Amino acid sequence: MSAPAWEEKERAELARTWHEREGILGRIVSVDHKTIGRRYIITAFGFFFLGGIEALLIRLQLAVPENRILNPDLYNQIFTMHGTTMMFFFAVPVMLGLGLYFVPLMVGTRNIPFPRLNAVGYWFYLFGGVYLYLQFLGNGGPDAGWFDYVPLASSQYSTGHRVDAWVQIINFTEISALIVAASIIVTVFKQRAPGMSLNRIPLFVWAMLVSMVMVIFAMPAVIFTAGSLNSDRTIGTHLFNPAEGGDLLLWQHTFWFFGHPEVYIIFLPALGIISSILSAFCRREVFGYTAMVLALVATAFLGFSLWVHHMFATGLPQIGESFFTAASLMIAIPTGVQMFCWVATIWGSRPRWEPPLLYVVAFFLLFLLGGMTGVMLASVPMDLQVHDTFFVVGHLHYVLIGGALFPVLGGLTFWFPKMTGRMLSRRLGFWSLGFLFVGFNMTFFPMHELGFHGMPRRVYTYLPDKGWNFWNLVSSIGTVLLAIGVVLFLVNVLRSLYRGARAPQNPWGAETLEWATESPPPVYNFLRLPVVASRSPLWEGKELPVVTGLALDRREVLVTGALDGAPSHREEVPGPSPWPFVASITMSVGLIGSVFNVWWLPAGFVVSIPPAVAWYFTEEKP
Amino acid sequence: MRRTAWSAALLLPFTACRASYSALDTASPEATRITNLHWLILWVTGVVSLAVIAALAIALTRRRTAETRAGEGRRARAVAAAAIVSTALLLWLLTASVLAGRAVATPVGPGALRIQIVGHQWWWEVRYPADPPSDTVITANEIHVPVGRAVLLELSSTDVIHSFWVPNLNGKKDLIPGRPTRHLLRPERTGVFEGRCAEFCGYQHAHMGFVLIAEEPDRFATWLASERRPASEPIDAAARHGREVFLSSACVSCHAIRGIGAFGHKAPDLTHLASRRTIGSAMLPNTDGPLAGWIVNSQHIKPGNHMPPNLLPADDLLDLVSYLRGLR
Amino acid sequence: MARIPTWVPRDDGQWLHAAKDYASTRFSSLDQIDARNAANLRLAFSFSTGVSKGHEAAPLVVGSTMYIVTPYPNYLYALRLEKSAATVKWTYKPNPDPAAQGVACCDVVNRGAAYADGKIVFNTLDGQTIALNADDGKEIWKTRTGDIRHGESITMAPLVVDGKVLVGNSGAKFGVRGKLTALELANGKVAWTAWSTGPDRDVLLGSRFHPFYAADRGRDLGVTSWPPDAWKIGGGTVWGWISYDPALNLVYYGTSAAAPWNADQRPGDNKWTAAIFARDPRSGEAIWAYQSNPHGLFDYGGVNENVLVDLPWNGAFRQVLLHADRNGYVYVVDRATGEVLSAKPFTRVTTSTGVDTNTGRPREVSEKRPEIERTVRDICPASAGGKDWQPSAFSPRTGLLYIPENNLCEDAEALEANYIEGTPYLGANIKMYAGAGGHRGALDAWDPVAGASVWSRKEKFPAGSGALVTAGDLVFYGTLDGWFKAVDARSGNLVWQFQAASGIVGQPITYRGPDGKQYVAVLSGVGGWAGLTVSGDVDPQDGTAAWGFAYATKDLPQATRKGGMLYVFSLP
Amino acid sequence: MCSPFRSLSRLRDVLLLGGVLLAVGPGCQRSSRTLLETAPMSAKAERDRPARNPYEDNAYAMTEGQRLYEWYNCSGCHARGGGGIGPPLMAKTWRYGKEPGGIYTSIVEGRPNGMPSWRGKMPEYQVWQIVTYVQTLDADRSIASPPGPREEHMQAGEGASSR
Repeated sequence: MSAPAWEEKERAELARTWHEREGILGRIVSVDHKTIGRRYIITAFGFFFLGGIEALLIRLQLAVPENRILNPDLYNQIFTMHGTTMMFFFAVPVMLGLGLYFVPLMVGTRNIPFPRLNAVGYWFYLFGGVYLYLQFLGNGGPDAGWFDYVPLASSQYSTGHRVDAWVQIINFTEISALIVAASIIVTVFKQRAPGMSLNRIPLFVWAMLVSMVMVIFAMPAVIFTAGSLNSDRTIGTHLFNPAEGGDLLLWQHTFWFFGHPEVYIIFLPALGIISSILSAFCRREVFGYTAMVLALVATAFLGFSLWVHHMFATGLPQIGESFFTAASLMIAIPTGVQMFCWVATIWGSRPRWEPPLLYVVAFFLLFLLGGMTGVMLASVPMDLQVHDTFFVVGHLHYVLIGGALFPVLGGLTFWFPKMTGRMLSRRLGFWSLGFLFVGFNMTFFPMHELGFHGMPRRVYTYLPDKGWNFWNLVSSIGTVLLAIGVVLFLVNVLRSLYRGARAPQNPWGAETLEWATESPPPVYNFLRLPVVASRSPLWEGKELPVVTGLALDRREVLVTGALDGAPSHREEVPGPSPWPFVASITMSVGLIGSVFNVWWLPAGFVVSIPPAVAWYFTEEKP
Repeated sequence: MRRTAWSAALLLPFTACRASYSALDTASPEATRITNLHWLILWVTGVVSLAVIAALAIALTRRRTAETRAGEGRRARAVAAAAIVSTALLLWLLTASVLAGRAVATPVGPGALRIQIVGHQWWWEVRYPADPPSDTVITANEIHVPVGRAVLLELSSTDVIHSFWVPNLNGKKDLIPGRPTRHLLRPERTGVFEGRCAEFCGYQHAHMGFVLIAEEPDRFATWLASERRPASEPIDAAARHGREVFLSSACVSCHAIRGIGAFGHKAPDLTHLASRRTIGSAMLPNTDGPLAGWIVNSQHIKPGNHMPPNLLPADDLLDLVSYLRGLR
Repeated sequence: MARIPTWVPRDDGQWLHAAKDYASTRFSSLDQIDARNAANLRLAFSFSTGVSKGHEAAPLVVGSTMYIVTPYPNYLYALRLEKSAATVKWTYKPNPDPAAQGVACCDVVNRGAAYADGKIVFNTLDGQTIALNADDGKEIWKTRTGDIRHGESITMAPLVVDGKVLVGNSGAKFGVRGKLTALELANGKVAWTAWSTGPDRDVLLGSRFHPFYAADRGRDLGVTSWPPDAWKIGGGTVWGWISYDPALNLVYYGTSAAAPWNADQRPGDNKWTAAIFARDPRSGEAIWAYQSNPHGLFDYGGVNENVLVDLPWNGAFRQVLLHADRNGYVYVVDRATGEVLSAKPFTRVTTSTGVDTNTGRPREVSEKRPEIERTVRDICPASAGGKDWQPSAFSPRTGLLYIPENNLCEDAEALEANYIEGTPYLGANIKMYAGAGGHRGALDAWDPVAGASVWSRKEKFPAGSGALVTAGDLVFYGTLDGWFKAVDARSGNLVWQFQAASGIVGQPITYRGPDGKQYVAVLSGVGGWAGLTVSGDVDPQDGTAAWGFAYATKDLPQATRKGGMLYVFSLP
Repeated sequence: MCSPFRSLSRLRDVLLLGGVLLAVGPGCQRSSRTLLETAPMSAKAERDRPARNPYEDNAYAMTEGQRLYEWYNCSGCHARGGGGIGPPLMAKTWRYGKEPGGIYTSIVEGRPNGMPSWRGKMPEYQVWQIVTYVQTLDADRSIASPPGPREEHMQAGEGASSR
């Protein structure tokens, strides 16, 4: 049935006001949170594939003892690039992308508050990754590990600009993370749909909010740490030079103060995704909403209190280390509460066996085993036996792939219809999950055994008589299966883009607001902003009440109160503009140039001021 | 013990292979204490995980029940109970871990044997300090310790961070430049244990191993006495010529052999090379072939290490090898 | 008040060896020039040596001939003193091996010759000792005692005692094992060799050896106080001054610091480096030895001169030796038994809080220990010492010891030293700078009885030359920037000064000329360790160049230039 | 119907942009390093040795050269370029000239006034690495060359050239 006339007119006018231009120029100037969110996800998966190839090369080299495919210099670059790519260029950005895309939709608003700043954030992330890989292709990739312990990473033992590249990309990725964090936090607090009080915010939005608050506190720590190494390496300060009063453990403390919160920044959004999937596929609100939210906040707080468990072997005082054992064990409690609440949610419900739910079940199995090894690593004496061995490699992949990649793939399968208007194939979904699960366990479970047998981390080869041959071969074969699983997922995505079934507004019958608009959502998200009366607006059964009165000829968003979501005033949001792109180009050139000559940094900064001013003041005429 | 047998059976599939060089094949009270802690944590967390998985499986397969307030209350109590139980278990594991930690920490007994270990990029310098200093023993990549006596290791590094680890004896401890650390070993049975560098330290981190030999106190004493003697005299003309080759080529710039005027300090001390089991920091057996191959081109075997290739004429090489093999 | 030993012969107006007399007093009883008329001193004649390195030698005057030895290539000139200008009687050119310049740690210097029994004996840089006929300069014998292949050179002035020529060696910074060799004056054959490290038979410690302190007693301490074999490259070279007491028939000399500088590489006392030895010149047997800096941390060697005096101590005159050591203390040691009577600091010392006279060991300050990966700051006195080799002078008329002092401190960081034969074996990173007060040198008048300084003249640059004191109550000394000064021995007031063409690091002497007038002579030509920024063209941008001295004397190139000139002054 | 690549033209644009960025790859010789070094120096090799330094301006050779400069005790005589027993290496003019072949000969042959000969004691590639490091000690040390190891701090002081 044709929509009523007024609706057609309003849609046309809104489309014209929030218009996004076509072509390369359109892409450059776009400020729509969905476009930037989608870009983050696609670029992140691009880097994920590059990281995957590096992982395959590593396993190929370690498949058999005394393998001569990669020499140590190349191997060191590859494993450092694998770690850096996965941590800084895939794990965090994919969560940022999901957050940018779905938080505005789930809280019922038209766009994020700082759209142009967000555009800059993405370009920084992209240019950082491109620069790192260009230097890697020029045999200049960083080669001192993804956490670059000093003095190996100092200019005396890591010569040339290899580690400088790593130091610079920290600035790029962490600035982009901070920008997205600022946008999401303000969106959640100030632009929620009317009626959406604090206890009606979807759990995924809570997870993103808490994760982004962690970003605000953690990222500056690593920017300081990388900046200090940068000044040590280029202008000759002595922050990490014990001879001149510097301290080597300063690096480990400040890096891991960021390092461990970083993995919780990656893990919390995954918890949010699982809550969304479970509530949708069990057709039931997640049990213990308050407990879940408090658990998220508790995980965030405790996340900052346990970084020293990476440093148990450095000879710190025994008493101090046991405090961090206690903190590391305590953080298992909030996550435990969340898992118990999820089981309680499923208990008595009739779950629908769809791929997203299977991803969640896989998460349960893998994360439980990851938690077990995590508890082992938390205890000081136990950690002294298995620290820096393949046991740790096994643990970190169980909690990162199990704890973050599986939920993200589940989330993508769950939200693919909303993002593209197409359904992913169920059969291919099961096949890819099967390969992923079997391949993953075959690759990473033997690593615990290798760890107990003394195989250290980051070795480019090993001698045949150590008893490691069999499990390394098994692990390498497992990687192939894992790769097949990933390729199947990619094939599923690409095939569904053109030949997937059309997706209705709410294919899974889920309850949150992103399902209250078309798939894919129009540029302005909602014709009229919805009004919320409960935690599951779409399960109310009746038509969603809407807000009227927002201007159609200006880009407006409704600003509501932080606690109860009562509407307070209308705010005009800046439109697309080329200047953020220009500013990011000049600033990136300045930062990258500073690797080769320090004076590029001030030059790049000064040249960025005009575009920054222009970005702030110019207004794009629709 | 009963528990170890049980859990061994449970985990048989992957502990089947040879356990000579493993943290689970313990040879010291510390390693045993840590392994027991491991089994405790494995059991406690294993049971919790299986319980959660079982609950999940039941939840997924049970038939749907109506939404009732009583059901809601039951589930709230179940979640609260699970949370409390898991907190209690974690507290138990915390106390077990702290107690084990205190047991394993380094008590400085007066009678401990002091060994100084200096980490270099990709080999281990080992010194047995003595009073008077002329009795100091300097060797490399091989550590002899008496059984039944505490051994206190004083660790330091001259370049990057390394980490000293003998899985069968105790946990690992970092060697940090400018920040000396201490480590304790208490071998309770004789044997040859392999050790390894466990902190990424550059090109040859993979081949920075060492051998630790725990032996009876009297055999240890005879080894120490033999290590104190200067290099043994070459027995035949070839060995004598080998010594000349050593003194005239690049070897003497880095290596030391006590007694013949080679005092290099940047590479392992070769005075008693032949008494060591391995060369190339526990990478190659200490026999003629590997030693010759190592001298001619160590870069092919350990690319990136600091020993340059030496293009020696064939007879010089053979004589040099025969001289070095004579350094008992 | 302290007095010169009775066996010192009456001054005959000549200058037969560097220290003037066996007691090394550098005191002359000529008094024609005194505080009143010194202002009229004027240049009598000068002579250019044709060499532009550090001229550390003391000219000798035998009868009416003056003999001077130049730095490498070690020319020896015999000058006829009859007429107003000096004319060359003969010249001897030893042509030492040019490669020796690569093993001379602190400039290619030579500290002078010695005259005995009609022969002039001197050493060359490449380790040869040569005896010439004093009249015609013909070579009588030549003996090589040092081998430059393992870094050994000779820079010291020999001393002839009882028919034996005592010669040491230099190169502790190259890991050279120190020794004192005695050659027969007649034919140059080696009579005996006393090593500074090693087993007792090498160090000639026999039954007559009775060291005063317990720590110095024991068998083969020269081996057991070192890590295995480290004594073979342990330093303790002998390149300083030798004194002789004919009454006790004992020869006194010091050994330099241990090698390498990084003390962590040589645990133990490192016997007998940085020690004072008393030996019987006939057989070389040691009678006593005292180690002033056991397990030395800052290259404080013990080679400085031992001035033999009789000192009133607790009411009676004790036969002592005064030794202004590089660690900043003036030691008063009983020269018969080796007991340390007193050790008072003559400059600011931060590395120790005093010397414990019960054990003879300095009480070390642990924070000042240089370590690998830790830079230690404000180490005073610097490695060059409160006083380096520049000899002090003692005047029986004032009873004061006139000490040319360095006022330098340093930052130091230990490194892992690697030994390669013929190359420096250091293991340290040093940067020296001016000590408290900003002046880098001084001339101290030290009262050995009271153990305190009576007066002190501050100098801009570190100590340049040795000191000379005369019966006219005048102290002559030269500075690094070329001033040759005479000050009143009692008050320290400047009486006369002369600007030489180049910095003065030589040793001033005075003699009675053929015309009966008193002449004062000194060699100028900047160099030595302190003068390397000029004589070695060292670039002060690198603060650690010349082992830290480049930073301390980075303004010397503006103050003076290279040169090589003999200046002789007299009253008009 | 909408997909991230609305039209084939959009796909072409993205690939074009990517291609441009890839072409700019630094690929500078600066970071290349060969681990399996050439055979050590033999008598014959020294006559036809390349006058040009095979490691010209290579960062790895510079740092290796610096380590060898310390290990072979060059710093004992030349300090960190300031000199002492040996002439200063930071000086504008050198007695035997500054071109790499000359420095190579000084190290291998030695010089009469005290520079020892390292023939047979040091493999050829290590000599070239030391030559590369020595060339960075030039008076106007450009900022591009790595600031060098920790002991650089000992030169800090009014006289030291700004780094």
